[in-house]
Amino acid sequence: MSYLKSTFRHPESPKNDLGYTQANYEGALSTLCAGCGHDSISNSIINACYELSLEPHKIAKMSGIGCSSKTPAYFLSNSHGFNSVHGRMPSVTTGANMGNRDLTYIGVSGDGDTASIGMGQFMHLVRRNLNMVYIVMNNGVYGLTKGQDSATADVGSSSKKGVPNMYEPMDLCELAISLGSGYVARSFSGDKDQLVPLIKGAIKHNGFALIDVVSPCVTFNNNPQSTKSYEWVRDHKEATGTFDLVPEEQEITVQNPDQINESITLHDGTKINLHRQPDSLDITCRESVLSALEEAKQNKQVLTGLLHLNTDSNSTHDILNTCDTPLNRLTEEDLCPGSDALEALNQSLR
Amino acid sequence: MSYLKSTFRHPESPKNDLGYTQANYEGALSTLCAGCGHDSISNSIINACYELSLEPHKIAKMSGIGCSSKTPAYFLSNSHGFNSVHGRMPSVTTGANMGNRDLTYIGVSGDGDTASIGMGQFMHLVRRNLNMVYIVMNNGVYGLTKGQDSATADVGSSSKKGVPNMYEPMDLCELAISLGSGYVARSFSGDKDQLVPLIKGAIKHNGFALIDVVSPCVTFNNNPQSTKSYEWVRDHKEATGTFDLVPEEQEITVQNPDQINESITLHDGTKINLHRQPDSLDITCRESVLSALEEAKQNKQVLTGLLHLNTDSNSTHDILNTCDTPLNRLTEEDLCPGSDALEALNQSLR
Amino acid sequence: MPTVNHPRIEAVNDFVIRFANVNGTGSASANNMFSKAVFRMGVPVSPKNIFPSNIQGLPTWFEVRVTEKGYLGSRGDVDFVVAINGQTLKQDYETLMPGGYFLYDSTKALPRDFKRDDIFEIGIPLTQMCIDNYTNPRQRQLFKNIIYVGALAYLFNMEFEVLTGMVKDQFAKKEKLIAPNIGALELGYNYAKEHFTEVCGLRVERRDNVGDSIMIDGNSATGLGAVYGGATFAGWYPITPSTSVVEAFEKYANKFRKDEQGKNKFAILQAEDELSAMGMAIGGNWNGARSFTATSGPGLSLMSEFLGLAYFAEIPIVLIDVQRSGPSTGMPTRTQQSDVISAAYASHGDTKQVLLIPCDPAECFEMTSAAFDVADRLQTPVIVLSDLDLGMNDHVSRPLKWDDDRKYDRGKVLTAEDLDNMQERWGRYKDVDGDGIGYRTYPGTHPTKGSYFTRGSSHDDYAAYTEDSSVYEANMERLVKKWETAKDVAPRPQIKYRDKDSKVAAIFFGTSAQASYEALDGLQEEGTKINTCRIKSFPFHPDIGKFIEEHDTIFVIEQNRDAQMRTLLINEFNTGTEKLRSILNIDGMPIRARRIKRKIERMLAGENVSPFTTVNSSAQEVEA
Amino acid sequence: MPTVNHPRIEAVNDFVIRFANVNGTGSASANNMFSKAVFRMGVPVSPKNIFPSNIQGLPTWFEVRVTEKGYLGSRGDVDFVVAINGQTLKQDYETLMPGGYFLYDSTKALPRDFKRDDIFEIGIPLTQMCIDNYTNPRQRQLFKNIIYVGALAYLFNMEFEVLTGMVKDQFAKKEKLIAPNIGALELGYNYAKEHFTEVCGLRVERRDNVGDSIMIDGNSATGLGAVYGGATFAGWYPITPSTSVVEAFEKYANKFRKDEQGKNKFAILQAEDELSAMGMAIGGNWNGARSFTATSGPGLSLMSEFLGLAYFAEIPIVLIDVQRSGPSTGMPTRTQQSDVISAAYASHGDTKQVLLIPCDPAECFEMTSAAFDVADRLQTPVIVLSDLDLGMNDHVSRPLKWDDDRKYDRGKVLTAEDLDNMQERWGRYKDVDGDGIGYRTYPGTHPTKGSYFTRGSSHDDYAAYTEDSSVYEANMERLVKKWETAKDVAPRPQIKYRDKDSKVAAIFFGTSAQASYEALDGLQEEGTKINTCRIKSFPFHPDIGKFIEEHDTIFVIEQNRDAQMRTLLINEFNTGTEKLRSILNIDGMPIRARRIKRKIERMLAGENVSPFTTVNSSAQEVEA
Ligand SMILES: Cc1ncc(C[n+]2csc(CCOP(=O)(O)OP(=O)(O)O)c2C)c(N)n1
Ligand SMILES: Cc1ncc(C[n+]2csc(CCOP(=O)(O)OP(=O)(O)O)c2C)c(N)n1
Ligand code: SF4
Ligand code: SF4
Ligand SMILES: [Mg+2]
Ligand SMILES: [Mg+2]
Repeated sequence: MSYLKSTFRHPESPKNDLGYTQANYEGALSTLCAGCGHDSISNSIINACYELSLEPHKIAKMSGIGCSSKTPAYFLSNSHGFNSVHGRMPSVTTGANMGNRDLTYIGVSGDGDTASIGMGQFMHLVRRNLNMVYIVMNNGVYGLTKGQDSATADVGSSSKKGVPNMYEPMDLCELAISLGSGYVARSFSGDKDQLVPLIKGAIKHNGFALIDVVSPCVTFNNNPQSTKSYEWVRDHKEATGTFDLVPEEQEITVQNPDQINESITLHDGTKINLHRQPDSLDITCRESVLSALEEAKQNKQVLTGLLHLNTDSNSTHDILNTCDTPLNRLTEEDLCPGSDALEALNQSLR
Repeated sequence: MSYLKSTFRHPESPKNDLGYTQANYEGALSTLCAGCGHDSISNSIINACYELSLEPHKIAKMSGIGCSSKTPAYFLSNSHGFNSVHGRMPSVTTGANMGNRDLTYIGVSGDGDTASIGMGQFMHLVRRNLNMVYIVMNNGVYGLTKGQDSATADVGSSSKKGVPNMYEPMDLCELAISLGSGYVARSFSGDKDQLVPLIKGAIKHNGFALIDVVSPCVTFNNNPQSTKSYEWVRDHKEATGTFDLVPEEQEITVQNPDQINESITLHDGTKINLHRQPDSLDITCRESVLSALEEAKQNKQVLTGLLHLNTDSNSTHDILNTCDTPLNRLTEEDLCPGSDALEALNQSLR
Repeated sequence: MPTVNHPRIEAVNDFVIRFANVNGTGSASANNMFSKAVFRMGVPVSPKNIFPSNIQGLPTWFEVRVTEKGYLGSRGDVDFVVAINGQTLKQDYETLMPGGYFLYDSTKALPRDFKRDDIFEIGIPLTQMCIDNYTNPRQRQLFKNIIYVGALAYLFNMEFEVLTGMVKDQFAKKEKLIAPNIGALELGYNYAKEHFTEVCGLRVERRDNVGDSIMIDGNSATGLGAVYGGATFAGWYPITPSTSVVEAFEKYANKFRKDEQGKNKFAILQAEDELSAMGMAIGGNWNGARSFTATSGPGLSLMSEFLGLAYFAEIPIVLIDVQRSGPSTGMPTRTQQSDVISAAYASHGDTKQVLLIPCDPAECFEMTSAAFDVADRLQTPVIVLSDLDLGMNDHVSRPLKWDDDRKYDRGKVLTAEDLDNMQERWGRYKDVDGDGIGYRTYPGTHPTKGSYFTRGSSHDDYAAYTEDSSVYEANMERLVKKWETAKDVAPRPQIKYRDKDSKVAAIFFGTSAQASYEALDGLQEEGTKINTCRIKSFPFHPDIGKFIEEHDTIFVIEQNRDAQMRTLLINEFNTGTEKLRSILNIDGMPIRARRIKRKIERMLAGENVSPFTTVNSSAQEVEA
Repeated sequence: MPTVNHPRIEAVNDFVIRFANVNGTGSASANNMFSKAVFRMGVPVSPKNIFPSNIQGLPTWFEVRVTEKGYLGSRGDVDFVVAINGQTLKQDYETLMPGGYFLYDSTKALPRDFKRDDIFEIGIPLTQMCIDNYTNPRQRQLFKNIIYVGALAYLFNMEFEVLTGMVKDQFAKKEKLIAPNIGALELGYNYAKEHFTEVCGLRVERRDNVGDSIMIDGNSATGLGAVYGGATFAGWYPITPSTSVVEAFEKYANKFRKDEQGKNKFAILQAEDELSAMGMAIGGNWNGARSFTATSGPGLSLMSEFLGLAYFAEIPIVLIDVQRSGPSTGMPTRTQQSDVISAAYASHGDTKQVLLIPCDPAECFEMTSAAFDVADRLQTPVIVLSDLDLGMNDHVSRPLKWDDDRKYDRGKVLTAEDLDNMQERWGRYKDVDGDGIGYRTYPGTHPTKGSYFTRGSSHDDYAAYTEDSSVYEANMERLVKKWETAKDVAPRPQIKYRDKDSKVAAIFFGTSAQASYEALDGLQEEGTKINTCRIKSFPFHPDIGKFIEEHDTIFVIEQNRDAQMRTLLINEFNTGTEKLRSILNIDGMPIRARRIKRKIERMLAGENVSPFTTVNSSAQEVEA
């Protein structure tokens, strides 16, 4: 069991714009293994929501089944959560989002939950461009069921069991990009500095945002032969660049404006300022990103950071032309055509 | 109802190496709509098997549910066929292949059957590199259930119903390539000259071979606004090149050897001689093929022909190190460890 | 015309006509026109479309029962055949009742081996007439159907203006099609008049027997019920015969549910499969937006895991299951009532699901709209069990009614205010009212109160994960209590006593009802009074138990092989194994009144007969 | 030591000890060592691992019943607690029986509010001893467990050499671990000897009561059964508690099934989900390679559509369902027998599936290997219904046996020769033998004969698609005939008469059997003789019907809420609603003998008690 929070809190903890302290974004005590990467990601989610000053109750936490899918219990206890069934978080989240477009949906899943049993739902979720943040806590193994192979394990990687994987891995970022997702990122549970802004950007993005986070399973897949171990990822991580997220209301004050290669405005006015090396990846071009991913794979690198950004896409509600009022707030008056309309209809059926 | 075969047959029909006429490869009368693209594909399958002189009973015809999935009844009536449930042909074929590695597996599916309900199974089938031919009869619509949207419909394309599709299409070839399939092709039901050799090559390939065949649905999706109509495809088709398939035993006699850009030897010694224009696509490089597909999409072209070829991959049985004898031929003697071994085991459990 | 050695069938407003066509040739709309014309003459009618699982070129039949008395179920037997399909000509010829009429396309003579001398052949050279009158091949195909409808109008002595009126209605927006269609009707009418005067003993005469009834298919009524019931979201996956439920929902929602900016006050997503469709419905309802899905057998099986989640996490859902012939893909375009057990006990573990079972379009409408109330009230899945016969065929039905004073029952939902006013600690699954139902909150209700964690794993009153045996057990028993509550919430059975003292009864449900009532009417005329109980929902109301107690012999009439409803009855009431006797129909056709009647007669006479109605006997005689 | 106002529990070879640990700390192997040591002293033992759905850091218990008489079910009540987990210390303290023993880590004193005066406290400073003796933190954690085992050896007066022997066996390949482990055992032994002489009234004495028994978990025996039964292919998806079935298959297949080139005479694929796993099993069996899959509740639900296909297309499959507590995700690491109905009637439409129900590891082995024969013979899915208790716990079991003369029964399969010799036209689904089972061919058998088209849609005798009502119906009735055949093919029930004249009986199955036999033995000692029928398969053999007829009161004992087996019984036999009385256990723990006994006593005394065993009463008394 690992402990996400210390029991002692300073009375003067800093507060965000809503007057909430970080504690207001925390959850129950984690029951994951001590050192599990998933707990760090939970912490990053807490930080991101705190820093963005989101109302906790306007967030919905969605998940499937797995160690990773348990984590929503360990953050944001003032948010409603839904721990559904294995691999089916996408459809439940889709329904939830259809029912209330005004919440922020943070879906958490595992690599087994997404890339195996959930693959079909995942692909179609991306295709519909549902407005949500989808975080894969990717440890390349089945944690909760004790160490079976996962479809994201790299060729040649082996878990504690010791049998190297021989099947082609599913690269969820590549898939999401080729299915038109406008916000695709990869990160590492151990790299909070990179992860927190990525989560914040994903929340602000209108449409489907994927963050595939390599998150070592200390119990079953943290051996040196595993490409999802702490050691391996630290040694092979390569970042696309960094970025700032500048909320609509705030002045742009960047330390080194020369480094800003591009500034992209999101749906709600928030800006993303990208900082990257000259000649590095153009993350707005999906073709070049796909090539870069393929290349990194061949070089045994884990390309992290924001991999692809395209703010110009219609989310599901846009496509469906749904009304602005969340559907769950419509009342009888809005919904029921009434007896006269029915009688007219009867008449047409005679 | 369309008629695949004429009732009159010349007694002197040509015979293949096995002494079979084309009639030996035919099936029952088709019950599809007259003009349905699927019937043409059935014919191409018949031709390919006839020309390759395959033993019909050494072929297994697998399918899911849909108009497309009905076709196995309309070809190769001397082969066993399995019309399973909607979207699940991949798993049934996987099991069948595990049970008997010596048959040739020809799977037929529709775009609904594969890209919607079957997406998860499809992806994992590709990933496992199961040795089989997977033909998608892709009409961009649900034929059998009367015209609903399919996930392969292009953005902006509309079927007879008249509502343009707004969701990102699933490009099955792109997916298969990025999941490591070594033989990926796209064709058009109306282009038998291209399709028959593609099927022959796919059969000869060791590992997973995908052929995505645009196959117009004359009843629900053959209107001019559809990018899966006869008209549209004829006008927007672009080929990667052509190729000959040269069986191991045969001498290489090519009409114009200058045109051969490359000659690739398959698993069983058969050669594929690729003919293509200078500067055209290098189909052996998966990165460049993916780019070409993305580009064609943007130019509203349908890139057809053999899109990707890589003979250097392990099929499922290779990975599993299964014995050469098909598992279904092993007998008690091969399988049962017997009473002595059991008694030794008992002893270790005391 | 050859002499016929059999008296002709004579009837006014009481006969069965069967059209044998090829699908994809436009026959359905012509046949519908005929059936609707009868209806507009004030005579109840019952059309059944018997179509193949295929798009074009295979045999399809359309059976129309003209029924002055308003028996809307299937009767059995055919009095008149319109045989347009060469593939089935022989079969259609053979199945006609002695004394019946055989209308065929006489452009080609009937084959030699067609030599029944007990039926009346009516040859009309339809193809030739089309060749003579039309040049366009598609017209030749379409008008062939209209011509025979015209001929029928003469043969049955129907009001020709009713038919021309229908043509005018149908082509109101394509006026130039009106004249040629009326022309085709006249061609047929005149040909029949010229060649077949006084041949036909069947008549359709104007009556005033349909009142304010309407004609509508069950699925349309269901879709409309979802609109009226306040459904705002449907996630679905196409499957015959449920597809038209969501299509109807879409049609009516588009009509009634646009806001001022022309935006939709509803959302529909075609899911990638049924698992996803059910997941979507769960998500929407979790958020408090009334959401539903529709499917048929294979989809129901695929939804099984999710149904267990909804049961255990207590999420309201409405699922419309339009049953077809199973198992597996079975006969996808044939009817059956064979998902009863899979629906009632859907999912692994100890689960029970609420079922509502409509028997006609009006009930499809009412029960679907009610289903959302029941689901919200009980916080559990509600499955509306319809079937292909009900869903896809037009039925004469009482008109649809809506009480504008009716308010949706959203069940126990706490608002922010409620939460602020609470004294006690709130627990999502706490049974404070003793009915087994807790209070829920929608996500986003209150900044600091009311959040909880929904899960399919074992949980305590506060929705927290638990592996504590007694907490788990108490929760499971609370669900049993809720099941008890459901008995009062779900629609009551319709119990009718023909004779308070009779010890013989019948129990049926859904589309088995109409034919059953008719069969029992027939028996009553012969002096056998059988009381009836039509089940409308599961769990069963205690009245059904009482009804079973009161009788000694109870026929349970259903359209499946394994007597599935009977199984539920004996399970739930723990009684009746000896007296509940099955009458089953599994051939994929709507159950027929004449067969039910004959079966009951034989069973009451003490014959030892198989519960099935046809096999082994169908060969011997032209059975009802 | 404080004075205790209660006589101490005294027993030789008959007590229950419960270890309370934290998971992930290596306690399971120490506890197993204790339990196996008892076994090696010739005394039957029954260990139950009660673990959380989590990997590390949560409470876990290990209950060992020492049972000279060989009652291997759960008894109920705890005589001795080893309390190593601070999180559950209080709870473990409370649940101990009066007169029992409480062994705890006395490095820290027990909290103030631990003041029972009816139990014996045995404080051993385990943590301190580890700190004193070991430096490495992992060693400190692991040896803590070994130390208390050593202490128990003293307290129960066990043969110390048995324990040291076990250490030597266990570390045969890591020899340098032997000495420190033995050292830890001695530490504990000596400490107890020094401080707690004559404190404990419980003893383990050598006996010769285990004969040639073995200790094995059900899943290992099942996996081994699949190897012996000739399974060559497994497609599966991980899920507790079934995962170890395929792991065992893999282990034994690797051991026994390599060919000369070191290649595998088997294949295993981890599928992407359960739908796929079942599809794979279907494909393999279709091709004639014996294939199987294993799952638990959620997977069973997901396989529902495919099970209908296999039923209707008549494809043999073996499915191992290791049941856990439902519904939905439920309590994934707790046991139950609650998939009975979902398994028996899996899939939409009219379907019935064959079940085999083992009650111990030997039967897991036998029934799994037999399942392949039954499936091939009947050409239908066969579901082996195991459960978590049976599958994941070690059980003392008679040794596994194999008759080398036994030949696999591959059912009705035609070879090329058969096909060449046939006179009549072959039809895949033709019932030539009158048992409802046709002859199949494997793909690739013959160049021109024997090919057919397998489908889930309606088909005729020749496997051709049909929508013909009577053909469909005849096929469905043939499947009923096959169901009759199944009654003779599946294992017969085990019926035991304690008194031929007794009118009281009990029916149970699977893991409910052991505790039931024990409870009934107890009742017999008190003069109540209850005859028993242990169900081993579904469909039921007619003997079970006869058994029901012979008795007036029949207790049906099962581990689910809805009396699912009872439901099947009254459905299939159409009788017994009044006399079949349920005894149910749903708390996720193996059903306990003492509770069954008490329940039956009260029911026979005419008390009106709920079928559930704990809720509402557990609070009042320390119930069995
Ligand atoms: C339908 C179903 N099948 C199988 C399982 C068992 N199961 C629980 S979690 C899990 C895999 C978890 O792997 P992953 O998603 O990678 O999460 P992790 O534990 O590694 O974070 C499986 C197979 C289940 N709960 N439901
Ligand atoms: C589980 C399940 N869901 C739905 C259906 C209904 N259904 C039959 S075919 C089909 C889609 C067919 O589309 P496609 O695969 O593109 O084949 P096509 O008819 O266009 O060739 C559907 C949804 C089904 N048979 N089973
Ligand atoms: S098993 Fe692995 S994934 Fe699960 S909690 Fe432990 S470290 Fe994390
Ligand atoms: S509906 Fe479309 S796909 Fe189906 S048979 Fe007709 S043309 Fe072909
Ligand atoms: Mg994982
Ligand atoms: Mg299609």
